[in-house]
Amino acid sequence: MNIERETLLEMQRRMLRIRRFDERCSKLVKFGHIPGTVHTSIGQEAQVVGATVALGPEDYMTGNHRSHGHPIGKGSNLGPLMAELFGKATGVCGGKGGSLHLADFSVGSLGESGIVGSSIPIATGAALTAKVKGTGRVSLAFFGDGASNQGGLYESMNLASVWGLPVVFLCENNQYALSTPAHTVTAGVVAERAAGFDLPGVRVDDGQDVLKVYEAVRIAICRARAGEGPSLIEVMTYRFNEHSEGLRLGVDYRNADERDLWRSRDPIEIFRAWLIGNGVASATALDAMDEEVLAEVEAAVEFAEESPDPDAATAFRDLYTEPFGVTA
Amino acid sequence: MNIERETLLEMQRRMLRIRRFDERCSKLVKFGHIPGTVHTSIGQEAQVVGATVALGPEDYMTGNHRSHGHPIGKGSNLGPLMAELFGKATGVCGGKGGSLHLADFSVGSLGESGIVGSSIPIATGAALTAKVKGTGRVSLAFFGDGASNQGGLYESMNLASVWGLPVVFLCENNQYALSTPAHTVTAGVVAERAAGFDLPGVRVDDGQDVLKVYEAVRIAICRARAGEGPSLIEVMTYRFNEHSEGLRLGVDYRNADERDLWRSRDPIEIFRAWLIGNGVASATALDAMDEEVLAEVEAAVEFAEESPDPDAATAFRDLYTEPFGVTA
Amino acid sequence: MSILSYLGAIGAAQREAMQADEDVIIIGEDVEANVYGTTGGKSRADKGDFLTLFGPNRIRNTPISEEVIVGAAAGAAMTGLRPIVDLSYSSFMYLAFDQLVNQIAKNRYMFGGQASIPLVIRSAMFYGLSTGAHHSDRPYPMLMNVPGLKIITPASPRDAKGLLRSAIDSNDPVICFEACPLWGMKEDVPDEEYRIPLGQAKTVFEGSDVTIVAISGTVPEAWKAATKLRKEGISAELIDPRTLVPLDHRAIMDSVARTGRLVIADPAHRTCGAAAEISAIVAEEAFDSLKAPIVRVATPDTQIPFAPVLEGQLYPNAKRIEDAANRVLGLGPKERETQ
Amino acid sequence: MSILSYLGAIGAAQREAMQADEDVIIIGEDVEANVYGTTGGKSRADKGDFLTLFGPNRIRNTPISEEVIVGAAAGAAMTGLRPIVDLSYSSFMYLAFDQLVNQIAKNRYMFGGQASIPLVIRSAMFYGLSTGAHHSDRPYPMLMNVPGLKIITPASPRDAKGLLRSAIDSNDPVICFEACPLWGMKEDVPDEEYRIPLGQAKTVFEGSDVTIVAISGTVPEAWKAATKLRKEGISAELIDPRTLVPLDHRAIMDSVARTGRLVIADPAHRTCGAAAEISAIVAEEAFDSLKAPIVRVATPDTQIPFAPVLEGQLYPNAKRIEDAANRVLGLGPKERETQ
Ligand SMILES: Cc1ncc(C[n+]2csc(CCOP(=O)(O)OP(=O)(O)O)c2C)c(N)n1
Ligand SMILES: Cc1ncc(C[n+]2csc(CCOP(=O)(O)OP(=O)(O)O)c2C)c(N)n1
Ligand SMILES: [Mg+2]
Ligand SMILES: [Mg+2]
Repeated sequence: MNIERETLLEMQRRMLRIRRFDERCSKLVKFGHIPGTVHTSIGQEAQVVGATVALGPEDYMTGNHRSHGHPIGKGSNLGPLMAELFGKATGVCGGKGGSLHLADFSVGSLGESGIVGSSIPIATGAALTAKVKGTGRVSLAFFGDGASNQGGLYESMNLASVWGLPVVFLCENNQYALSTPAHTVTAGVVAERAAGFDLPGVRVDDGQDVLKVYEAVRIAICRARAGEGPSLIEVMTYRFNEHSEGLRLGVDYRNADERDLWRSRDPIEIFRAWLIGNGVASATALDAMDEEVLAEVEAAVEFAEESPDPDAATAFRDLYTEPFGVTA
Repeated sequence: MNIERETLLEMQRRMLRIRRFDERCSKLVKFGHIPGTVHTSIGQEAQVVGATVALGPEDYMTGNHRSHGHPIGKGSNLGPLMAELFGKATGVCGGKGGSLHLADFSVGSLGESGIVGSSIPIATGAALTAKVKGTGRVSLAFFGDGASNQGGLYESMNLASVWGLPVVFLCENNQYALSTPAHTVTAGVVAERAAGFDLPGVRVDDGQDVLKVYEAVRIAICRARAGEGPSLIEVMTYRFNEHSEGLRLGVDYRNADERDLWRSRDPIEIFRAWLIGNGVASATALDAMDEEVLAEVEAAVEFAEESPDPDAATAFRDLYTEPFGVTA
Repeated sequence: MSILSYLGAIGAAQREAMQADEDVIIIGEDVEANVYGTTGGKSRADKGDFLTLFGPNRIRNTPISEEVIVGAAAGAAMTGLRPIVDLSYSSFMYLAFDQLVNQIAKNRYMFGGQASIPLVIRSAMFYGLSTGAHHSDRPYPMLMNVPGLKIITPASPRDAKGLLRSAIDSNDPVICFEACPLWGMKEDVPDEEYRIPLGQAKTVFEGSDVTIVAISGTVPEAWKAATKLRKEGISAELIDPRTLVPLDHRAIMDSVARTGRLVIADPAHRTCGAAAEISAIVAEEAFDSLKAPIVRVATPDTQIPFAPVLEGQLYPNAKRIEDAANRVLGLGPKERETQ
Repeated sequence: MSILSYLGAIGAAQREAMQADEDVIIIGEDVEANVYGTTGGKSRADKGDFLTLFGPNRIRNTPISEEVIVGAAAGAAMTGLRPIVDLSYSSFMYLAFDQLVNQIAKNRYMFGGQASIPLVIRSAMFYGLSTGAHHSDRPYPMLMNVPGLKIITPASPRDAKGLLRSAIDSNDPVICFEACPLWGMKEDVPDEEYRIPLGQAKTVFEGSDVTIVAISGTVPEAWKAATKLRKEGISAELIDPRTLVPLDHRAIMDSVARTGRLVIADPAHRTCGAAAEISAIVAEEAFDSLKAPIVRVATPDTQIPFAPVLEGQLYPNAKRIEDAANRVLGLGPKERETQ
């Protein structure tokens, strides 16, 4: 693996962006500045960024409720994302989407889905466009271990396989779906399900290592771009926070030892050490990067705070390209 | 394998029943005595009967549009089945179901489904009852190669696997879904898809041999009954007739060589030879059996013909157990 | 002009659209072999079938996987294609309901207009053909309750060609519900390309005594009823909305303003059907013009039985529409139409 | 009597039913950990949670697989169990629509009464909580169009307990739509077991000037509106149908016969909503009593936006209901309520 220095640094920057953005969101929700709730990707940054950085800027991507990391990883500007979480007019979806439904078509983000598993067929369809029109683009669907039990995934894998579609199915196995441990509801190993549909299935056991994720996804993308069809990648990871911010479950479904073990494998710390150890960047430079990112996040929050609320009438726009007069 | 003589003869009898019943239906549709259309199981009798005879009378079963063989194989009386195809009051569903929706709860037939793949979750649920109540019953879902690309199958396999449900998923791979060759739309091998969901997947390559099917299904049923969970069995077979009777497709999607090859492997002929060769029955006895079956089918047709039409008001019955006054 | 069947007209609209724009593709089960007759039809031998004309890259024969068929079509539509999905019988649509309702109807809105979804889903309502409850659905009212979709219900070959073409042109998702009882219907259809705008009702007959709004497969039945009434000296106005979303309120309101009486014929189930909506609009917006109860002639709230003697009585027919008209004119028996 | 929240009342009905009949089981995502609060609730610590009470054989925590969850519950119901499915947010239901519409609603009928399907599906309508279009659906009108299902929409803790218990007792499939805006509502609820029959409306307020029919989450809003109107000397009758299928026609018709005026408040989308059906029934059956247009106060036909300033304006509230009542009384401005 021969990755340019720029790219390596960009990986760390994007991981930091996700971390700082989501840490900030967590507080903003607590103090009521963000309506509804948010699902953070804290702890899963390597899994997200390893994949998004392997994609080209023209490539497509869909995601799920754990939704901020994906567009940030794909290169979105933080301001319009944060403004969206605030429900502001300047939000990337004009305030109509919110945390669950971020989408930034300018970076190939075709939308996060609040319905678990539901955006996998959408990503498959984006790959169909690439194939029919011969654009050379690739499409990637992020989904969780929980989503891996939705039938639509298997319909998508089968269709992509027989049509040779350039799509990568990426299972973010953080080992829990809400309160439910994956092993209690998921038979066998997700990655091994690919074989039955005649596509490669790879499991990245150390999903806290951004380079491991990057490498697995890069190979799948190369295959796809070369016309060799879809792949399934399962990345083992862990979410450091609760399922969603503010959620308080009566039961302790994840024990403290497990949590500590995984928290000790912080993807940002791991890669920081690697970058320093391999002479890619100094500790000082990385600290500076973190400061820059923190400033970026602050600027995004300020942008969101200062942005106007959407005009009430916009609730009746954007439903159709040719509207026909539905109003309050 | 040590199968009682009775059982062996019963297998041949049930195969004959399906064959003669469906041959008769084909004509009855052509001459307009049966409304709508029918899908025959001619050519697939071994695959049907090998499975249904392996089940006990208390066991459950669901099926699909190719619907007569399953309840006949499970032991239904032919009269009420035929009357149902005629839409008569004495039909097994009172004339409300028709060919696509036969069901005979008296023999554990929980219903054929006109919606491809849609009865697989139902069979899974019947197995859940068996498990929760500890009845020792087993449930079997028949579905085609076409249905094997419906997502619900994988949700069902996964659920059955993690809950250890006593269900057998039986794919009747007759190599075509309507005009579509299975290999053009199905990635890999259906039976191999089981592995990803941690259940045994077995392919019976010679689905024209009733004993081979019987043996594979028997093992799966034993497993299920012993609390060892679900299995997937794929049986390779062929339908001798068109997808449905009377259907005329503009294209010749199955070539003559292929058709001839498979027609030469008639499951009833094959088993007849085996029965004679192994001294289980004489040719004369088997001829007599065929005559008996033909008479049974004729009696069923007569019963259907002579039965009254349902009363128009019955269109408004059986929707709810506690009706509330919907009428014409 | 050529005489075309309803199915032939649909084939013609599809062919013209595919010739005009190479982003238009067809996706569906058995579309290669043209099982359902619109991608080649009887003209297959002479005019060449769609597969020959457009090749397998654009005529996409699928596995039986309604969820991903519809979802992938949506994803393709969001990224530059204009798919037509042949979803066959309407009752198969439920397998794709999540994609239809959660993705197709919502995505453009949720994403603040970043996406458009130029997608047509063709859905065939095979009722009245002894196919039983699993193949006889008429589910357009369910989708009328879902903002973000457009819904057309052409009731003649000419309308089928013109409306379907507008649907394919539209940058919004359109569901085309085709009533199989109409499939054999033939009439002169212009050979050239034309479009019928979505949201414009057709006044089939003008009249002054009673307005009959008839939807989809009930239009020919209402036609018969109106003709019969005419012979009896009653002038019925017959309106076919053609598009249910957007619905041409104006045409219906104007007519009721003149006649003061309304009968609505709707092959869907009665409760929360399209007829309920039209009735409610009129009861709110044209109440002062109304001289009589609004009567719905719909399919009663039972499932569809197989036996012809059971099924045959259920759908709105000329007789029931005529009786309803007489009733609102105070000429017939006063009982309720159904239920 | 104990003071119970809406959610607590649902929990109580479930617990009582499970204690009374061991064929009753609960199936759903995260039901073990009681994420949605009805299989244990706040009383978890003291009274024991459902998992402890009934064990994992009867409290079945599922994978995220709505299609098989609902389908397996149906198959279980057809063979001797009485499952309660916790289907969480209403917008997840679409993934199981084939099982709901093609199997659950049709099987008993298609099979000529051989099967009964004693199944309850609980579906939570989380609207008004800034969860955006993927989590804010109110899809009961779609299912009202499907014969074979029963539908309840309890609007108070007391009704929730009594109706849910009847639903669990019923041998027919019942969908219970629970409005989350009501979840926190508290009132005295009998400690003993009781049932409220399906199909009986509740007259919340008697009145003589105008009938307000309010559904689900709009009941408290209509209550406020009726109280306000009363202060202004207008006597509004407030009816909560409680069950949408079967619907208590009689209660509504009797009321309109007395008041001659009808406003319907319905949190569903306007087109083909429950309000459309109620309006159409009245316009057909009680036309002669009507003195004014029937006005629907519903959610306009747009999807649900995330931003509170956008979402907040959409649902029927006390003010809109009051305005509509004034309008049908000829006291307010004459514009249309919505659209
Ligand atoms: C179809 C559907 N079912 C259920 C839910 C409720 N829900 C939201 S997130 C979630 C858990 C998802 O788990 P997983 O896919 O592993 O993603 P993770 O949250 O772990 O990243 C559930 C059950 C949903 N949003 N959509
Ligand atoms: C959900 C659904 N999609 C499509 C159809 C139309 N259809 C009926 S039978 C059939 C082919 C089924 O093929 P297979 O499952 O292999 O069964 P076979 O007919 O070969 O026995 C199709 C596409 C249907 N009935 N249901
Ligand atoms: Mg997870
Ligand atoms: Mg087949």
